[in-house]
Amino acid sequence: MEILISQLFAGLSLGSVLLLAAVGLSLTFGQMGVINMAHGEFIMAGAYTAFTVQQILGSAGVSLLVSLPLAFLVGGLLGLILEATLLRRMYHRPLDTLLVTFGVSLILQQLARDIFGAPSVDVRLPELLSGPVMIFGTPVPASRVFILALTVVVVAGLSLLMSRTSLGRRIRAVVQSRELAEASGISSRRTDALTFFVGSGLAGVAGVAITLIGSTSPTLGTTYIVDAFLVVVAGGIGQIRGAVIAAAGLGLLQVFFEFGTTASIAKVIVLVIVVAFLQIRPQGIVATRTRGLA
Amino acid sequence: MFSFEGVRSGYGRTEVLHGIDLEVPDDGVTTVLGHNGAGKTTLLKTVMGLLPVRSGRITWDGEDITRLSAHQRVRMGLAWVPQGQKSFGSLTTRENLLVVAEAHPGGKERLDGVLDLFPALGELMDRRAGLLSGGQRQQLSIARALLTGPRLLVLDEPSEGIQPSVVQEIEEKIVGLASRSGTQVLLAEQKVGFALEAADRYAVLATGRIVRSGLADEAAVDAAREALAV
Amino acid sequence: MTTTATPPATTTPSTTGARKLPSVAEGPGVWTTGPRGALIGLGIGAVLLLVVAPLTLGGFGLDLLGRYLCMAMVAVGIGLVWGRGGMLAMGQGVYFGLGAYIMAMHMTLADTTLEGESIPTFMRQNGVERLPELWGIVQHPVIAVAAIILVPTAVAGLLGWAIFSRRVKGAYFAILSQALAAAFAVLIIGQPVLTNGSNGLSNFQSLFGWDLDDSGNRLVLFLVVAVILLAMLAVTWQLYRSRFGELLVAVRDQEERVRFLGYDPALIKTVAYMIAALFAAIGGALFVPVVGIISPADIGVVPSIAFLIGVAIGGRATWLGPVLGSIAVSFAGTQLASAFPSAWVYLQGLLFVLVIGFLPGGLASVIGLLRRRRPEGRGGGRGDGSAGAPDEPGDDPQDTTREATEPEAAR
Amino acid sequence: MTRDHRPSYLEIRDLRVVFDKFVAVDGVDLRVEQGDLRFLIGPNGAGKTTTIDAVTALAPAQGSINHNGHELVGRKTHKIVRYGVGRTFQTASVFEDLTVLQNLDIAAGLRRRPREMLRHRTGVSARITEVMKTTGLSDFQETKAGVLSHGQKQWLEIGMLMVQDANVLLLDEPVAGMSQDERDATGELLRKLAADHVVVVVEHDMEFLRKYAQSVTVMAAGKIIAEGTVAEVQANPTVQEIYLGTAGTKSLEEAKAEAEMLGLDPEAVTVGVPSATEREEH
Amino acid sequence: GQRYDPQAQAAAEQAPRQSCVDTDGDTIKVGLLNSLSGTMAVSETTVNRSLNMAIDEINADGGVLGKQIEPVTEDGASEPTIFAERAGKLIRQDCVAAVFGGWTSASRKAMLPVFESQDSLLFYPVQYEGLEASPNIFYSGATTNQQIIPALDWMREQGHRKIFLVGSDYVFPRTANRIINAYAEAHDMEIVGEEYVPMGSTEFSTIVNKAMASEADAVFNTLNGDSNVAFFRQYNAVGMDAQSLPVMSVSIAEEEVPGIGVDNLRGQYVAWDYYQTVETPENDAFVADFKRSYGENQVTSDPMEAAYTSVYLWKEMVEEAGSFDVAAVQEAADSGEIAFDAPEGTVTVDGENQHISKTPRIGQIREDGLIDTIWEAPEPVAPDPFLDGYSWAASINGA
Ligand SMILES: Nc1ncnc2c1ncn2[C@@H]1O[C@H](COP(=O)(O)OP(=O)(O)OP(=O)(O)O)[C@@H](O)[C@H]1O
Ligand SMILES: Nc1ncnc2c1ncn2[C@@H]1O[C@H](COP(=O)(O)OP(=O)(O)OP(=O)(O)O)[C@@H](O)[C@H]1O
Ligand SMILES: NC(N)=O
Ligand SMILES: [Mg+2]
Ligand SMILES: [Mg+2]
Repeated sequence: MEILISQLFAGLSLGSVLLLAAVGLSLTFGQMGVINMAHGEFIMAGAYTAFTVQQILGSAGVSLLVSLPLAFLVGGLLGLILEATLLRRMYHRPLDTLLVTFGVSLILQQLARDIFGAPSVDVRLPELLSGPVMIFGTPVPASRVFILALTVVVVAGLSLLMSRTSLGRRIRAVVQSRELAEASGISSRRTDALTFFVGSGLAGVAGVAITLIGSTSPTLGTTYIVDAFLVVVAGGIGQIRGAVIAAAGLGLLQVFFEFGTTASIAKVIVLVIVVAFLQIRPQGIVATRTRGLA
Repeated sequence: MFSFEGVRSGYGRTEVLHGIDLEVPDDGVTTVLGHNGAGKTTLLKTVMGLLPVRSGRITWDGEDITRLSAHQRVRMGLAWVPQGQKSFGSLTTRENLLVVAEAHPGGKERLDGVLDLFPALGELMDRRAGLLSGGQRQQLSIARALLTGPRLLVLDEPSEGIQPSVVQEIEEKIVGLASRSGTQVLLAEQKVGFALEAADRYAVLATGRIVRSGLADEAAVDAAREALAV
Repeated sequence: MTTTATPPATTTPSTTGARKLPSVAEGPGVWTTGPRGALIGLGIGAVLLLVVAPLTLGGFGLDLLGRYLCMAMVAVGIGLVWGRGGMLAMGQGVYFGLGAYIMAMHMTLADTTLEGESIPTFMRQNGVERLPELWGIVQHPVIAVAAIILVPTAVAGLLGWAIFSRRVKGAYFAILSQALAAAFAVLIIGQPVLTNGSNGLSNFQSLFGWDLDDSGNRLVLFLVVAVILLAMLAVTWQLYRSRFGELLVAVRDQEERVRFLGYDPALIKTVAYMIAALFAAIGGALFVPVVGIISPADIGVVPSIAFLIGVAIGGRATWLGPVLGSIAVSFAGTQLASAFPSAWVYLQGLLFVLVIGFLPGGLASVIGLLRRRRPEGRGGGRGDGSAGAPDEPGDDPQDTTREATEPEAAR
Repeated sequence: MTRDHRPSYLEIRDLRVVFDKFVAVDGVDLRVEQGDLRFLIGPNGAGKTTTIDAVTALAPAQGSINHNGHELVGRKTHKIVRYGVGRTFQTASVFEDLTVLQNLDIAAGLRRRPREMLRHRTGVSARITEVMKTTGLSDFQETKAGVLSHGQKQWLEIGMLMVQDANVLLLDEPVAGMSQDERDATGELLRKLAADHVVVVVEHDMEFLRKYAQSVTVMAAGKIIAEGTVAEVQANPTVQEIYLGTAGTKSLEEAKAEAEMLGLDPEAVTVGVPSATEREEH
Repeated sequence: GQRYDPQAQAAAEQAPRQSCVDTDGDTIKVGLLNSLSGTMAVSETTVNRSLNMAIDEINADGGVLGKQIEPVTEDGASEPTIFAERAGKLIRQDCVAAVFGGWTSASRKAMLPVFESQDSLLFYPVQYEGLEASPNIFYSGATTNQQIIPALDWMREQGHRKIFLVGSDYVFPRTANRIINAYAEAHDMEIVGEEYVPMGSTEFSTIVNKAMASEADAVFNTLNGDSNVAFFRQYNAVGMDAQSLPVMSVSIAEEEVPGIGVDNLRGQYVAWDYYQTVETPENDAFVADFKRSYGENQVTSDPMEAAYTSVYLWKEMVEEAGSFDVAAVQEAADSGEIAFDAPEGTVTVDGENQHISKTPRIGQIREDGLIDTIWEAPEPVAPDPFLDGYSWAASINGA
């Protein structure tokens, strides 16, 4: 019983980590169609932001609170630069963005090595989050509970932004047809830049969260990027709702297969399941119908 | 007064417009006639600032807008109804209208008026534009343009794919707008009859050059037909 | 009937093209290379590889070049599926690995038998008493070779059909294939008893009975590799100019439309994907005797992506581009990497960024740019075509129906 | 083209197309035979395109669609095409990166053997040459379709249908964006094709319809509301009411009212203009 | 073409092939082959440093046979294939007399055939899973009976009976755990769980849950690299620590501690043959020199010390042989006379298996991230890569 609860929680919390890593992608990839492999390195940048802040401020608690917004800025700015210098000219070649940004990710990783060194660095946990908390009499990591909560807030915020606000409408409009948006008086450039800023900023936030559970090293991003994309694809590109379901699903599947078999086998099984699933729903969990030849 | 002076433009390395001189006075309807591939769409896109100008100037009321981006021009009062019933496919009809309305002062206010112009849209507010029929999208497209409260309305074959009765209405609306001082209309058309009926002035475009232009009087019809025949 | 004059077709690249992968007509001489051009190309290649290289390079140099050529085989296949078919296959390491591991298993067994053992040492050390069936199968050389050809192709066939017939494409496909590579590597590592895990298989003495230490044998091995690569090039050349080649491009640009001409796009894509898998597998199989080891590190996500860079640099849609690019990159890797390890990583990154970001046609398109003056110049330079005016119209008939939810829809 | 002497036909029985809750096509019965030149008209959103989509398996169809004895409902698109059903699209869609010739060649290739597929195209088949002439695209043989203008693309699409050797042609607004003489040329062409094809044309251009239609079916709100000769249909008051529209004062008042709503000066709106149909007469 | 024939091959071994090493000049080339880029760069860069330090020291007092050592550095890029290729380059193009380097067993396995077919020498400085003894490789790191088995003995003494195994999914942990299983069987200990995660994995909730549920009284950890960070984080996060459930790690050395965070490791146990805190005059010098060369905050660790030692061992062999010739050096080594007073204490080369005798030590991680020796073998333990001396291990070496 107890093990079931802690496993259930483990699955959800893994899901929440994946989702947090993927939510930015649902903007930059899902909305703008940019396959940003450097998203992982933006996450890494967020993690190192948390590290740096802690070096300066000392207190783990305070610096966590400071890091979250700051990492958003750092990730966002990196995104802005990438958008302005490279991606802007490539919106009509989505697949190519994948490779260009892969190159960028190589560079950012090496940069991190040269700046912070190859070994992973230690980001200390705030007292509050370092120990376990009891859920139904089962000890679960406080840090994970925090991440879960953070994810809920971020995702809820984002989906509101996209569906309810005029900014969200504008983003989706520009993504649909930059030409038409321009000719409707919307600056596609500014909107693109803004979208990418937000999406990349969210990666930064994810980075801070990940320092609470994992290691902070130059290769941090690579461990999450593939799964993050899987979440977006399985959820249905551009579908935040889908991404949530997919993330939770992947998390639970992984954790439960892992309990039965081994982590390696579980990883393989989960992937096979995703492929099989796309057989049933090629457009992902939440698909939008189109007409004509689209 | 909106005017082209020796404007050259095109796509990539393809030059399509080879030095266009054109003046669109401050009121009334000016029609650009031309065959397939004559360059009408290209001309209108150049007006909108969607295509880079290689040489020549575009001025509006004396102000040089050659280098302004499309959205800047729209802010100044240009509005575009593209050829081929384009719209924001994944947005609902409502969102299509809102997104434009929000981008323009007073846009929200115009919303009701525009909706009454196209009652058909009323029932489709929550359907994604990508799912609309061709004609429905065309109406949506004109509605969006009107929301910006344009001073110069640019239409690219607006009657294409529209049922006859609505075609009528559309011209009437165009005329209605045009006849109100201050709202110019620049219209690209192929159906000479329809075009000249609605127009005050016309210009005939052939392979990227203006080959004939003048007032849209009785004589014009034959003149234009003849110019087109070559 | 009257039609209005249009500007001479030859002055395209249009924005239409600019919104797409470099078009078929892009690659210098891809459509225009007649039999003669192709023969010349192959001829030069043959002389360089079969005569010049053996005479000028020492044993070590030849081994290196041999490795490059094996990589290049994968590149040829990627040129086909990605350059022509628009399928960004990011998991070719899987097929490379399948071919390589089958070959490695066979060679390990052969050595074991020659040395009078019953099972490979690593298995004994993993506490295995009798040979697993999976290994027994490939004991016979003929069966091994057959397996190298059939297994990866079959896997690609099943997988491809499953994916393409359900219209999974574009980014979906790219990411799936990448995840596949990841899973494959994990799987191999996770089966140490069967695959010797992360150590991979190495320490081979012989190939089909021939001593791999013997310099004469190594030369022959190299020549075989070279000939096979040239043969692959001949095949792709024919494919590219065949109707199948045209159809493939049609599918890439307008998959749905092709349906309405009565073809099944899934079939066309699957065939291309299978061919690419076969090439990759052969490359992998030859890689083993040439390099002397295959390990999961050679087949995971990163190596799979690394295969792409050469293709992109050479010119993905061109005939010779992928091979030349891939060889060039491998060479640069060996030369620079040891000289300045960290600088090389930066350079690799920059290559991706600069070539794909600013020269999507690859170096081949530079030739195109030079040719552009001439009216029949077939310029790649799509990149700058659109770079010139970022807000240039996506004059795309499908803008209206394309859904933001499928960035790929129109492509 | 038709592979047997019996006239080919397309017969649609009680066709329904439902999207989510929305019924786009609501029990349509339609039979078109070879030799007829059938026009399908109706208000925007009536369900014309959707009907064609249903025939070509692009929209979920219920009911029966029968072509020369083959049931099409439930078949895959490429299968349906192989039965000889071809269509064009409301927004022209050709292979923009391929030349006009390559476009036509691919369209013609449907029944090629695998071996031919792997061979290089040697020369241009007489059929294709002929079609390029009829569609006036001969000069553009090597032009990439992407740079053709709107109208030219439509022509190419028709050309592709012709070489594809389909015997059912479903044309969605084929003359949209064409000029007068091109319309006529197209009309003549369709007439020729109608002799040995089942041809269904969706159009909003009344003048064009009057000139070339042999019979007309009118759809509205997913149902068929009228069928007959041009004259009959035009005389039909419902059709006038919901589709053709009647010219004159009514629309003038509208115009004024609308000007009002737009915050314009209604007095500026002077005369109501005659309807498109009347206008083209002089 | 030459058919392959093992017998002939064996014969060929006797008559070593012509090497291109230049022994006439007043310098002698050696190759340093470590991963300076990629995932393993973390660990291998420091090894590369201590190798260079040793070479500088030796050159400073006269070099080897009067020749200055000239190191040629190559990057293994953390990829076995690259290691093999670069090894080939060092031997065939640069004509080095010996190569020092390699870390992962995969890299070693990849290089082994190169050194054997080219008949050259590799000095491999890392603790590993044993079951190997190539005449062309000298192993200066611990083999299993100098690290794993002592650790198990110690745990048994502490009264641990139920062990939970967690490791990265590659050869070292898997072999180590097979040994542990065999050991447990023979010593009435119980293995209550055995888990592997893919290299670099950072998700340990499930494994930690399993460990808690398993009623283990100790964890034996063969995780590699960054996975340790995530593991200990998540281990502590559910309130477990050295008191509630001690962890014995064999791949965490001084360098890794800061990255994992002392908070997470305080009081946990490790098994090596060397720690920075070891008290020998040689070590005081070693640590001091290293800090002087590479910075005060630099730490020293077992693989670094083993690498440093390996250069001196090569020097001893060459001087014993009076020649750089591979055969001669091997012969000198076979004498079993080659010894060196290393920072960890005196080590001796075993002529049989080319490993060296070392002194196993159990350590405990302390507040400042350094490691205290809490148990130490009375004298150096002779290497037994195939565990021939352990009856219970018969199943391991497959003999
Ligand atoms: N994206 C493009 N790239 C290159 N050339 C183009 C492009 N689009 C159009 N053209 C060329 O420009 C010329 C003019 O095209 P345009 O669309 O302006 O004609 P049009 O007058 O609008 O014709 P239609 O009445 O059919 O819409 C055409 O002949 C075409 O060849
Ligand atoms: N996939 C879909 N989901 C929801 N509604 C749809 C879908 N496709 C079409 N519709 C609706 O079905 C109705 C019929 O569309 P259709 O395109 O057939 O009209 P049409 O007769 O072709 O009109 P037009 O003459 O303007 O092209 C329209 O109201 C359209 O909005
Ligand atoms: N030898 C090791 N630790 O891989
Ligand atoms: Mg046009
Ligand atoms: Mg329609």
